[in-house]
Amino acid sequence: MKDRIITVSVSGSGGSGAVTIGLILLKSIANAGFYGYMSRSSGPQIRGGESSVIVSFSDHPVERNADCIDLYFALDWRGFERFSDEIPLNSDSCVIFDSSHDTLPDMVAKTGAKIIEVDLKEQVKQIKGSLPNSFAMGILAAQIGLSLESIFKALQQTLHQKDEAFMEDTFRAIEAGYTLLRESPSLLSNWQPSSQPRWNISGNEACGLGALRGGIQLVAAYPITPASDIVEYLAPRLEKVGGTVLIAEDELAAMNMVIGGSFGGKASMTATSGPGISLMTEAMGLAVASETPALVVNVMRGGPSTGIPTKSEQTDLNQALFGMHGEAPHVVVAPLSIADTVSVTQWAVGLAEAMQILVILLSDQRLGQSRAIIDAVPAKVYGLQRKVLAEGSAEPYERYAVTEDSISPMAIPGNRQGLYTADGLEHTATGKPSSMASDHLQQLRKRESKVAQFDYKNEWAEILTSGKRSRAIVLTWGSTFGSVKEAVMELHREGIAVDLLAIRLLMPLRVDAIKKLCEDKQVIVVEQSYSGQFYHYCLGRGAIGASSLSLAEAGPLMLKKSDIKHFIKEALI
Amino acid sequence: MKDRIITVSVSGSGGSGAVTIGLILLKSIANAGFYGYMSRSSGPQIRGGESSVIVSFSDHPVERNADCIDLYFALDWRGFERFSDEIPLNSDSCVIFDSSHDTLPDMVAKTGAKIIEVDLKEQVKQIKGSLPNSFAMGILAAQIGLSLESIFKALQQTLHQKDEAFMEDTFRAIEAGYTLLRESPSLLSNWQPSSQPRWNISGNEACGLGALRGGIQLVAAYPITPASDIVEYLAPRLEKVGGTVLIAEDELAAMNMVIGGSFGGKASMTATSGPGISLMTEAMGLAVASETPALVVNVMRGGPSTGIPTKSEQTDLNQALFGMHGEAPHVVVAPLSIADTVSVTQWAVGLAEAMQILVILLSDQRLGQSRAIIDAVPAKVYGLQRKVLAEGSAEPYERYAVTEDSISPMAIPGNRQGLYTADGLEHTATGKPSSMASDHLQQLRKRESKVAQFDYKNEWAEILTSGKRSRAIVLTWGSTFGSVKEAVMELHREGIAVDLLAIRLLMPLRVDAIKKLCEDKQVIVVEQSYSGQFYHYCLGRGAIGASSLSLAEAGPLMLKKSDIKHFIKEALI
Amino acid sequence: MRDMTQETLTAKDYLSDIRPIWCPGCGHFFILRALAQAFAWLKLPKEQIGLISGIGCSSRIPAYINAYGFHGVHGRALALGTGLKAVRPDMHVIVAGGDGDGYSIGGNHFIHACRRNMDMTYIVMDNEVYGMTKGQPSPTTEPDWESKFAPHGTGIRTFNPLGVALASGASFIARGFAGDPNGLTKLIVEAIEHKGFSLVEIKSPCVTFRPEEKEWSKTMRKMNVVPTDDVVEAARKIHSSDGLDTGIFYQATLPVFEPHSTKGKTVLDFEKEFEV
Amino acid sequence: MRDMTQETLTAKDYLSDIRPIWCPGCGHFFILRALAQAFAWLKLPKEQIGLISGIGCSSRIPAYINAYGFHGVHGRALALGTGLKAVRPDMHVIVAGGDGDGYSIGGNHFIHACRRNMDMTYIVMDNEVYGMTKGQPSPTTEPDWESKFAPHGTGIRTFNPLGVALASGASFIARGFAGDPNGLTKLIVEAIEHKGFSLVEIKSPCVTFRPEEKEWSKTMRKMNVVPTDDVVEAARKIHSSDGLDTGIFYQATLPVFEPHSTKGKTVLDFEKEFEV
Ligand SMILES: Cc1ncc(C[n+]2csc(CCOP(=O)(O)OP(=O)(O)O)c2C)c(N)n1
Ligand SMILES: Cc1ncc(C[n+]2csc(CCOP(=O)(O)OP(=O)(O)O)c2C)c(N)n1
Ligand code: SF4
Ligand code: SF4
Ligand SMILES: [Mg+2]
Ligand SMILES: [Mg+2]
Repeated sequence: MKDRIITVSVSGSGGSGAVTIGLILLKSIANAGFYGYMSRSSGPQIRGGESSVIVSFSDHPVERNADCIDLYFALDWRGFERFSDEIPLNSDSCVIFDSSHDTLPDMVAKTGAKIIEVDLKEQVKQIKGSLPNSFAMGILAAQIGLSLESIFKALQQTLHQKDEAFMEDTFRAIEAGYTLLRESPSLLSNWQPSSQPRWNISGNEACGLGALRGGIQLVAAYPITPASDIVEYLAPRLEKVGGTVLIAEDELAAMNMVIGGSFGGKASMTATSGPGISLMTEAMGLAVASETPALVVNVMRGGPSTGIPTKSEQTDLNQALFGMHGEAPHVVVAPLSIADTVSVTQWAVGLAEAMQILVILLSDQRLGQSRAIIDAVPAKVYGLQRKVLAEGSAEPYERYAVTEDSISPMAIPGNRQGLYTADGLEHTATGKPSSMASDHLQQLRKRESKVAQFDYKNEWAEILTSGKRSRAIVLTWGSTFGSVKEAVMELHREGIAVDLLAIRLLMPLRVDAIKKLCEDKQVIVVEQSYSGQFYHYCLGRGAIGASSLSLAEAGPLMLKKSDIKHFIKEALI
Repeated sequence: MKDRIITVSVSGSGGSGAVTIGLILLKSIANAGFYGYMSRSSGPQIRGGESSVIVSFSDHPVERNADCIDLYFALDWRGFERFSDEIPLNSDSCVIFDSSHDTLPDMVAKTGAKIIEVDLKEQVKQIKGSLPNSFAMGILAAQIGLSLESIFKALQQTLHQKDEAFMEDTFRAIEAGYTLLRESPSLLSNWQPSSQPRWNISGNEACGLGALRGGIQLVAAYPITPASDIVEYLAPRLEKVGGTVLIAEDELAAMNMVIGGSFGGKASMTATSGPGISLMTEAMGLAVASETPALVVNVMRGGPSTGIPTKSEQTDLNQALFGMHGEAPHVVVAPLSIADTVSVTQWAVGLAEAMQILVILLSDQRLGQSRAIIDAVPAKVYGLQRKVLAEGSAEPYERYAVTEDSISPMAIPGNRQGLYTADGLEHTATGKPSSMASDHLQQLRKRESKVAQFDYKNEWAEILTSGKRSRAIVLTWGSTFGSVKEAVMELHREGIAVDLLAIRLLMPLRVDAIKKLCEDKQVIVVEQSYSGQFYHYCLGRGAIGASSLSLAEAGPLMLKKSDIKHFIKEALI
Repeated sequence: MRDMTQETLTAKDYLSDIRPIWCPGCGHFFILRALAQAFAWLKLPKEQIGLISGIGCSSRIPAYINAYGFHGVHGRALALGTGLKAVRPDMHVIVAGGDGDGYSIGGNHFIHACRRNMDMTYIVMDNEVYGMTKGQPSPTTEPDWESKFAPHGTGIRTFNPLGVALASGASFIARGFAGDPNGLTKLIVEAIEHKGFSLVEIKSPCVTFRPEEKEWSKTMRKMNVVPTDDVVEAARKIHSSDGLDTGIFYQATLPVFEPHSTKGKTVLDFEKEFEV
Repeated sequence: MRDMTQETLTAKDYLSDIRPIWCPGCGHFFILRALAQAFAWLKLPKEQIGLISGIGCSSRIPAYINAYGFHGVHGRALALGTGLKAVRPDMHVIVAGGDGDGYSIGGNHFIHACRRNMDMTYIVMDNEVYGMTKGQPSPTTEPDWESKFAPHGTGIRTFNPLGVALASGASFIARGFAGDPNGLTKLIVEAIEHKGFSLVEIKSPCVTFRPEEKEWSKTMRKMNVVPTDDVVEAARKIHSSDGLDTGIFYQATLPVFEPHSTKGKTVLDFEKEFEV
């Protein structure tokens, strides 16, 4: 494999079969000392519908799938046409399928992939109590070059609840599958296993962990795909560190509960997706106006409206930046990878607390529901805390006092000296409602300046330079980073000098810093949207110039590394 | 008066006294054959709080108040400091106040205005049954130079419900006031009365009338300041032309009711303000995705959050453009004046119907709650209609068929050939839910292109050129137009060539046309916002270049003509 | 209401050719069938039916019925239906959805639709769980049902839809069971025929996330409730039922909201009001 | 609950120095007074009171009370209060607002707060109108009250807050009258002392937009209701009341929702779960 990534896909209509195989493959890879990444996709059916996974392996951390599938196992072909565009095959691919109940679809034959038929029905007959998926598992393991041992271990870790006799049969079936296509070469040859401490973690779990590290004490939420996993991760854990999960009747309640909890002195958050954000908009504005810290996580899915709930897109950016009425300065951040999600979420909690502000964290279905084997992410110390009114402070207390950093000490209920009424009406420094132009201007300025003058340190972006003088720089954000990074690194290997600027702090945009990095370079903005939301945003802030180029592609398919490379090369001609 | 505008202000804390005087002055001016404009401002008190009006008169249509007050009558000084910044006085001003219970505030004395004290208590004693406000009315009429006859007529039109004896006393009091300060010169000398048919109309009424002309059949709304007047105007009228007003339990319901009504085949709308828009965001996205025509009127007030509910600002622009999640192409329009509101609302209904799209109309408190004497606005013929599936059409019916203009014939329930399910999920051309990338792209493209390729004719903007080659062009939108226009016209009179481009069609922005108009000119973007929302938007779309200048001022005070002039002149140095 | 001039349509004619995404054995299948049966029995012209829903497994139902349909957003179906009915009183407006859609996020529209008492029918396919989002507790879920969202159960008593509907002003209130096709069809027919807002709350097992609900076929009582038009008596019945009784709990003749709408003026008449 | 160690505070001490924006004679003044009286009687430490509201004339009340307050957005006060109570069970959470705020736009949070039955008090200052926005009909407005929004009246029956609260699961349900300061103070005291969700629905005349409500001082009956803890009996009382009776209609001991929250683990424990 040119860039030492092996990409395997499994699909089928039998419910979770494909996903289970994927999970076990990923664990096996981890057991074997490698890294891996698994994305998943499923149709609208809750059970029995088609689903597919793509698992990539490498000997270095990897958080994207390759442009093309090396090895594809079709448990069956039912519903294949509905997700075929998500499983890119070509003449380098190898396709294995169960010929016992299906024939090869034309569209697959046309790809020129190498085709291997196996009759799993026949196999199942040989070993009593066995299931077709176990043979598939064995076949895949052999093709990849994974040891039977690592597979068995992964299986035990995954299916610990199943009974022994069943395990026995399953092992035998896997073993049979393992030896079935003996002739095939192992893909894994010459790889160096890692001895680093590594984690097996999904993006949504990473978000939950980051929230715990950040000190979140209240999560109020209403279920929605693909964000619910965050709440499901936190529900049994947060309560064990003294926190609380509230199930809200709707998203309007969830967001207001968050504000209530935060007003009570506890770091609070919610997690949702586009439709939920739309319902939270009014209360998010209240957090801004009343200067109550709040973290809102948006795991983006395809839009508009209900859109494509189970698939990924980066199209809620505009809403995150500009969704509230009035002038509502706030912070928008986005992690670049699963590993990054841990830290960025922790950082986001800190930013909300330290600035008494609304922070929106933009993740997406691809980031959130994918799972990866990554290096363990050490906890960071950001030193971000709420500026709280000390007990026994001198009175009178001014809740919205204009201070040097525009952040006013916040009184926590229970403090005798801090009685005040938080308000979403415009107010004076003490919090008294006012509709005077001068008070409005004072508080608008204060709210804007606390965000503008804050020191975001180096966290605001990830910068990758070629070492040489680059003629171009690629700007990107969020989950698109994975593909863009691989593309840029491949260009570096080809001797083409291109810089990469991946922005975590989307609002406020570090305009001056970006301008400086882009100076004299062809700017290329890459994102997963139809209209180029990120591009137009950077342009509108004056961070990039009119000659900048936009590579924007609608979801749900991941942008291909090769397309990005091609686009950059064209731009450099 | 240099530009033939007389500006008179009245304030007081006694509830609606000031407003009534203002309304009568406006009517008198109309009776006298002139034009006028009245803006109003009140504090949070529902009754008994301070309120003020500013009435401007002219012999040509006028829709703004002058930068400075010519004549100011303070019925009392209570609460004056809370709205003093809205009543700009200088040494050219004349201030009259009732000295019987108050003394002159320092801050007024300092303006250098000419001060006239009257003891209204003493006056009231002279005429039994009289009220202080009647004397004030008479004094003002005399100062302005209005005939007693036009005042009496206006009074009869306004207070028709009051009894005769009361009217008698009131007339006598006005007459007494009229003769009280005999020496003062009449401001109205040499003006030419108009014989044009004219209207006395508020911006919110203008919106209601435009909706009626556009053929609106359903209004669903929840009360909110400053938008409720639109519904209150329509409630007794719409039902008399076969339409319906639904009072919704909240804004979420209102917006969904609109969609339901529109799905049923009737042009439907709602009217609200920022907080309501925030709650409608999700359903607005449904209108976009399901391609159901809908008109949403936002009468903007000060934000963020509850903000300043009774005062004006242009800061919901970002939200109107970018508030929905996902890629949600839609249309945003804004009228430039009260007169313009009639036509733009009618146009907006037509655009929604013709494109099967969500249209957001941005008005604001200043436009909506001000009242003016304007030339009657003739009804327009836009020729915009819903493309409806004919009865008896050939089956199968494709609700979301891709057509040349990207607008698909819509079946109206009751049509046997058109059975379909509207959907906010991504769908195929027939409306069947689909999460495939190819269907998504097809429908994204269709929804975007129907808006992008539509012919908006000349309605998209108002263009004012100096006739000469201009070195600068001012871009503006909405209620700010009034002051900008006066500023530009004054510059023209001073021989300075500046163009003015006032944009009605905010989305989709006519980028090419704007670029062409701005070519080789210094661009100046004027708006009432803190952060320069309109400026950044134009920049982000590439409509204006990086050297463009932004004049953005936070609400609620109106931008001053003189400040705008000054800014333009500075830019031209 | 039964239209005798219509060509004779069978239940099958009311079913579209889109295959439901539902899990095999899901209770929603039976409700779909019963709805089609009811339409056939009433001979409703397909083009005069407006079937409106929100989001959820249950809310997918409009696509499976051959009529006019709107698959709206989560929790707002009743508002959408209200808008439709207001401008198109000639349409048969049927709103359908799940317990999450209707009683959790849609709760406000639920109580206000009951109160408004417009002539429409609301069918709630209640499986006491959020099916579509994979098994979170809904308002009708028992307080001790353990799930990922609520590892110890919610600790919150179940929502009583019939009681709330009664207190809110609905004029027809019934409970049905997906496992009793005949009874269910009858309830839906009566609900549609009722003049005013009719609620048909239907217990519908979610075999995937609440497999224990399959037991309902043994425990639910079939059409054992005797209707009353007395509010206090209905309240007694509803509050003392263990949730397993089915039938019409309350049916009364109450003022039906119909928006005022006449003709006779033109816009020109209103323009005159502005003349000075 | 009455804290005897506290310094003695009078009602006046609980009033802030911000002058209410209310119209002279508005019923809300009396409720403000009664609330302060109740706080004084209970000797609640000011810093332990969280007074939460939405938007409306009534919802302005937190600014007038010397305590911790939150003037939130329209209709969401109960949700905000729920969040506060969840993380700060030590606080006395009092939510207050108007009939529009609570029963119209806030209806969903109303029924779910009743159901959740957390230990907090909800005070509704019901003037049967939207005061702040100048006189539109609210859910409690009679169907034939004519206004600019509804020139022929709404034609919709009035909302029955007590009935809906009962059906939704509230454990303390009372009606009070602004014109009966003593009775009202007593009701508020009992509501705050009650363990669980307590609703105090208070008739409060809007002298500006509903001047006819001044008549209430003649028609409302003072504290004539005898409490019960039986749901069916309470339903009977509520549904047969003409709306002029005051007192506690229902009070019962029901499970109070308190979120699970323990300590004992650290984040490090959870990190281990990810190790391969
Ligand atoms: C605003 C919004 N919030 C959340 C969701 C996610 N969501 C989709 S369906 C559903 C619940 C479905 O439950 P129910 O209505 O009971 O229907 P069922 O699937 O059980 O039939 C939820 C929470 C959404 N689509 N929109
Ligand atoms: C989302 C939203 N919608 C509408 C409004 C406008 N609004 C402010 S107060 C109010 C109603 C107030 O009525 P009520 O709650 O009964 O209080 P009252 O003024 O009668 O005491 C409304 C509709 C708003 N502020 N926010
Ligand atoms: S998840 Fe439950 S409700 Fe949804 S289709 Fe499956 S069985 Fe039915
Ligand atoms: S408008 Fe009515 S509710 Fe509001 S302050 Fe005045 S009297 Fe009270
Ligand atoms: Mg359900
Ligand atoms: Mg009220």
